[in-house]
Amino acid sequence: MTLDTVKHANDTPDVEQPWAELGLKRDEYDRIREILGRRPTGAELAMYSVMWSEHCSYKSSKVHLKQFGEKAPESDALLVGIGENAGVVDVGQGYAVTFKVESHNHPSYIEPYQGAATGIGGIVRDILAMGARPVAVMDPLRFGAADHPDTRRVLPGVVAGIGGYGNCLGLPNIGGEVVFDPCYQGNPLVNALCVGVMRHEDIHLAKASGTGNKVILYGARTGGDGIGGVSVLASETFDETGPAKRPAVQVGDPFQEKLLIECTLEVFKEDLVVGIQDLGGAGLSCATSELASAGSGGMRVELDAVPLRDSTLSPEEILMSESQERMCAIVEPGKVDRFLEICEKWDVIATVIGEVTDGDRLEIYWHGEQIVDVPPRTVAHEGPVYHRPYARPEWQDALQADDANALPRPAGGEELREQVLKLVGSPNQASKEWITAQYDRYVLGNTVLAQPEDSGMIRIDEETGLGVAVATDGNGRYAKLDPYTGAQLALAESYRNVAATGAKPLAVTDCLNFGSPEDPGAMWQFAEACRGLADACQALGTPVTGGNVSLYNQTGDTAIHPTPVVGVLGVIDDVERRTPMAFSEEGQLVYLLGDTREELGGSAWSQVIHGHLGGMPPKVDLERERLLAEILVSASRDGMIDAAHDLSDGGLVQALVESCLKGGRGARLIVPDGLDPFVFLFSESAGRAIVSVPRSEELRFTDMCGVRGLPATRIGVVDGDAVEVQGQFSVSLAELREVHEATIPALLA
Amino acid sequence: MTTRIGVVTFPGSLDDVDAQRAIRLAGAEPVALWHRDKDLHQVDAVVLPGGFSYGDYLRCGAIARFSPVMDTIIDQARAGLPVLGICNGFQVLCESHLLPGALTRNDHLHFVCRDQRLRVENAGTAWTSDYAEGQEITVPLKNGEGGYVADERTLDELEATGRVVFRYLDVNPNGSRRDIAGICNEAGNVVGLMPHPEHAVEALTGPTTDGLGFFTSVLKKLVTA
Amino acid sequence: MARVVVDVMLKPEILDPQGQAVQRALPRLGYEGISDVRQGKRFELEVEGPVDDDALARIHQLAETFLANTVIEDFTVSVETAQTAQTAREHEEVTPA
Amino acid sequence: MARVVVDVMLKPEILDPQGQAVQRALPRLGYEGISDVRQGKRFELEVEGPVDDDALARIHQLAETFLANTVIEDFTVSVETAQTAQTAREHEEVTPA
Ligand SMILES: Nc1ncnc2c1ncn2[C@@H]1O[C@H](COP(=O)(O)OP(=O)(O)O)[C@@H](O)[C@H]1O
Ligand SMILES: [Mg+2]
Repeated sequence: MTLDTVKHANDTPDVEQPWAELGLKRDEYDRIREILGRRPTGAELAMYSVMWSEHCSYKSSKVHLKQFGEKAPESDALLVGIGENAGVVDVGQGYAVTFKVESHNHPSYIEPYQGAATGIGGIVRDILAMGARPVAVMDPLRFGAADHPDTRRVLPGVVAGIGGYGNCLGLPNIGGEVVFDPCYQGNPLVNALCVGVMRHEDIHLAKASGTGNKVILYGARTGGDGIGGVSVLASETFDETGPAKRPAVQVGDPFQEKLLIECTLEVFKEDLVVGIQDLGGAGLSCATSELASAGSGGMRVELDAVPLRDSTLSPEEILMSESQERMCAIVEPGKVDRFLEICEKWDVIATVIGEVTDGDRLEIYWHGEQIVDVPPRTVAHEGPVYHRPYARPEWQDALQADDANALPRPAGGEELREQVLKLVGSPNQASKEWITAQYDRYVLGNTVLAQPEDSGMIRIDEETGLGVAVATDGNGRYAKLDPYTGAQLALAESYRNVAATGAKPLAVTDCLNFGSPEDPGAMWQFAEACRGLADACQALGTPVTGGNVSLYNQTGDTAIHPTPVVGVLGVIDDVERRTPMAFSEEGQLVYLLGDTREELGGSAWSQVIHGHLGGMPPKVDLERERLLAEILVSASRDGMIDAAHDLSDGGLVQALVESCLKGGRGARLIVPDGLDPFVFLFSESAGRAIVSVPRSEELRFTDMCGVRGLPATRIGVVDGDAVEVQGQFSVSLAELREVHEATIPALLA
Repeated sequence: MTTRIGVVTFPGSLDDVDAQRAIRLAGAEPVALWHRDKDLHQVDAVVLPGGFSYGDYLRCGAIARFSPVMDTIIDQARAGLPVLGICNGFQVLCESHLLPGALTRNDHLHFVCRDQRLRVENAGTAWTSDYAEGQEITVPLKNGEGGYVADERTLDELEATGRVVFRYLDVNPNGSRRDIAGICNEAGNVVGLMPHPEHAVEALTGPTTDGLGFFTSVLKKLVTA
Repeated sequence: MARVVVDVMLKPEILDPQGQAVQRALPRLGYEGISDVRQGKRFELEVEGPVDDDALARIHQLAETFLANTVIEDFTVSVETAQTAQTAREHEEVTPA
Repeated sequence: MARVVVDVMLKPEILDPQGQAVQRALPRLGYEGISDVRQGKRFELEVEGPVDDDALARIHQLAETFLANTVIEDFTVSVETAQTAQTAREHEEVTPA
């Protein structure tokens, strides 16, 4: 086979090219020809096709994501915003924190262990590339029905993969989610979040500047992994026969990544890099074009210098390979030797593969012959933009009219008790200990809070106690009922979770998991969710710093519930003042903060008891969320509360049971005047939390709530070894613990 | 002069920073030792920390055992240098034959991270003198290959000579024979265990501060020596 | 009673970090001349009854659906006869310990 | 270039949780008549130069000191000749997929 050089492409303008097989549309191919003024070479076509895929170019989502920037609230905290590998937030004392959530959904369905493992690996490199030391990971997960046989295949593999990779990197897992719903059958969601910490001056960006600077590829050798994986895996839906092109699965090597981390941090410390980029989806195509596009000059790469694991790879394949555990750095010539020395110290292979030029082209050579000559911006940043049609689905009205508040309710205490046990033992509400026990939460010695707390909390300065808290949330059922509100509820819950532990919410990352953008209904869900999230971020003053979009999550015509997963990062001046969730002091008073309305649409109760999804999700009141957060943070700082737990799915009773079980203490509750016991226990009104208040602090606490206008209702006392709702029922902690903890092991162990 | 305790970093070591912190909190000076360096830099004791040295590929601890620093540590441990192997460090000690037996895949086949109650069975070693015999402590445990195995004769001998230093209470988290969580060599200067005392040295980040005693024990021994 | 052995190896194009780690350690241990190491799994199944074509077909299917993950692994099934076991043991014996 | 295979299995008296897990799963998958399963490791070493007695002796030593932990594991060393590779492959072929 002759090498398809630029010269050859010039000479043979009429050669048929497989643009359609590579996922390009006719007009996209035409545009490439127009940009280049000739047909692309095979290597160029490979690069464009992968970089212009949905996954890399965000061509369907871009027009909606724009709002996150346009509506971004003024925030002094934002040091680096959307567009870089991850956003960076100022958390004070000279520290900056970077965090981001990404999806690895489709790969995890095909090969659960490796798919999930490389999901962790990828997000960790993103964080590393910003100049930060990764300090924690989280894993929001969604699976099909808990008792479906395929869940038995997918879930254990995913969990083992996340643990296998994260544990081996030495990153504590501090939280996540596990949600079961038949809508995720065949489309599990495996999202992964990483948090990193650095000093302000250590922030690094992905850009290649300085003519003559060297391009160094370091880390693993390049093999045939996931060639075309990005475009195929992320942008094409599966049908009965499986994926159209089954690409080689990427296999992770966490040990290699651990070395890469330590090596990279040492290189940063000695100030040896001008720009840096991780290799993720689209591999070298992405790294070289993005670095060159963001920089001032051009770039010249000798592709045959790339160390290979498989010597038969063609140049196109090398450009597309998604071999894991690789990074690309721009280094001044005088610093190259020291850079290579540090790599050698860590047993990391490093190779100079090119240099920054004073031109404005990305040029790639193969054994001396030019195979790529493109304007890098057209590859990396000026891909196609679609204004896909969208429309509110016809079924939306009927769904919302199917009111959950009208479902039959338990009659009397005995039935309430039964339903409480059923709820607490249902797969979605049950303890996830069987899963989270497979994750190391202690490594690095700075984990202040981890699952099952409302948010994970990491100490970042041992002297001052400065720390950060992160929570992730998303409720696909709410979003299905109303995607605008659902996205806001995801943010509100995550925000509330951070505040419940005593941290002040600062910034947002999000992973938007949706169906096919080519379906106007799914596109409408996406558009609404973006609008909802952007509006809510503006109202709460928490900018979106970055995130990820995963589309085409559907099997045939059936899409998953629209599932925006929102991560919120908060800061706490002194982690000693954190608020845990456990009720551990006998005699403390239990207060319910916020208003309880009759809101059962999309609730856990409606799902568990009636298998129902319909009506409207709970109302969102962002001003109330903000007030609640302020109170929770003040109360924590001033020592007025000993425990706090936010209310979300499962309502008050779920939160109460969790706090009691964690602390090993019971509670006696009184249903507040004017509230129906059922609504009191099961409603999922937003903007609420329960707290336990030492008697000595009661007055100070209720005064503060009164003055600020936050409803605070005394609902009971921490006491005994049962949960008792006066006049209704009582259930022992032992019985609650049994049903709460037995469910998941029974399904999976 | 402050006591200097070395902490070895192999490629893939993870809890080295934690071990250093624990040493500092106990009042000694942590000294970082590098796997390629044979020189122990005059440390008075050595900790082999937890983690996944060499990715735990082949067998946990098997590749680390052949590093240059281990050549020196093996010699000096035989000559009486106090050495503590935690988790992966314990695995390295077994692979080095400084301690008998081996650590195998957990019987339930999962990695497990939990707060583990232990009984201190031998308070006479270099690393346990600050505990009382029979004392119960709680420290984190986290491993995928922590099942302690040895042949019956070795197990009997360990029991008979008081070399079972820690035993699991409540649950046996990994299928270890006779609930063994940690053992020592005949001289009592080399101790290995699967649980992680270095993660239980601060109330803020650990389940307890029960782990600090390991480091104060060796400190006392070295100061009075 | 017969023994059937299923050997499962990562496909050649798939990264084998374990094999690589072993290979990288060899020079340090003083072993030269080994150009590649791959690490896989070996399953020894004790089969009751005759190992006929039917039994082998079933084990083949077992390997394909359960013992190996054919997305990333290849496997072979072989019957360990007294003969082959003997050969293996002989290798043991001819090589000085 | 020749391939030398080192098979490493846990000693019979050592508990093999992986093998047991496989065995326990078999009835659920509809496999009867397999009375025991053991899981071990298989190393494929590509050896440069001739695999003579000397080379085998060295690999034997490598297996003993490094590839296997003889406290808990047994091993066998065998040379994969074209012949044995062929046999394995044939088994592949005779069994319907
Ligand atoms: N996959 C997971 N990985 C880590 N932690 C998890 C995972 N799933 C759930 N958790 C943790 O379990 C706890 C309860 O989860 P969830 O009920 O979703 O919390 P909330 O409703 O407060 O958001 C949280 O601390 C959460 O971080
Ligand atoms: Mg919560």
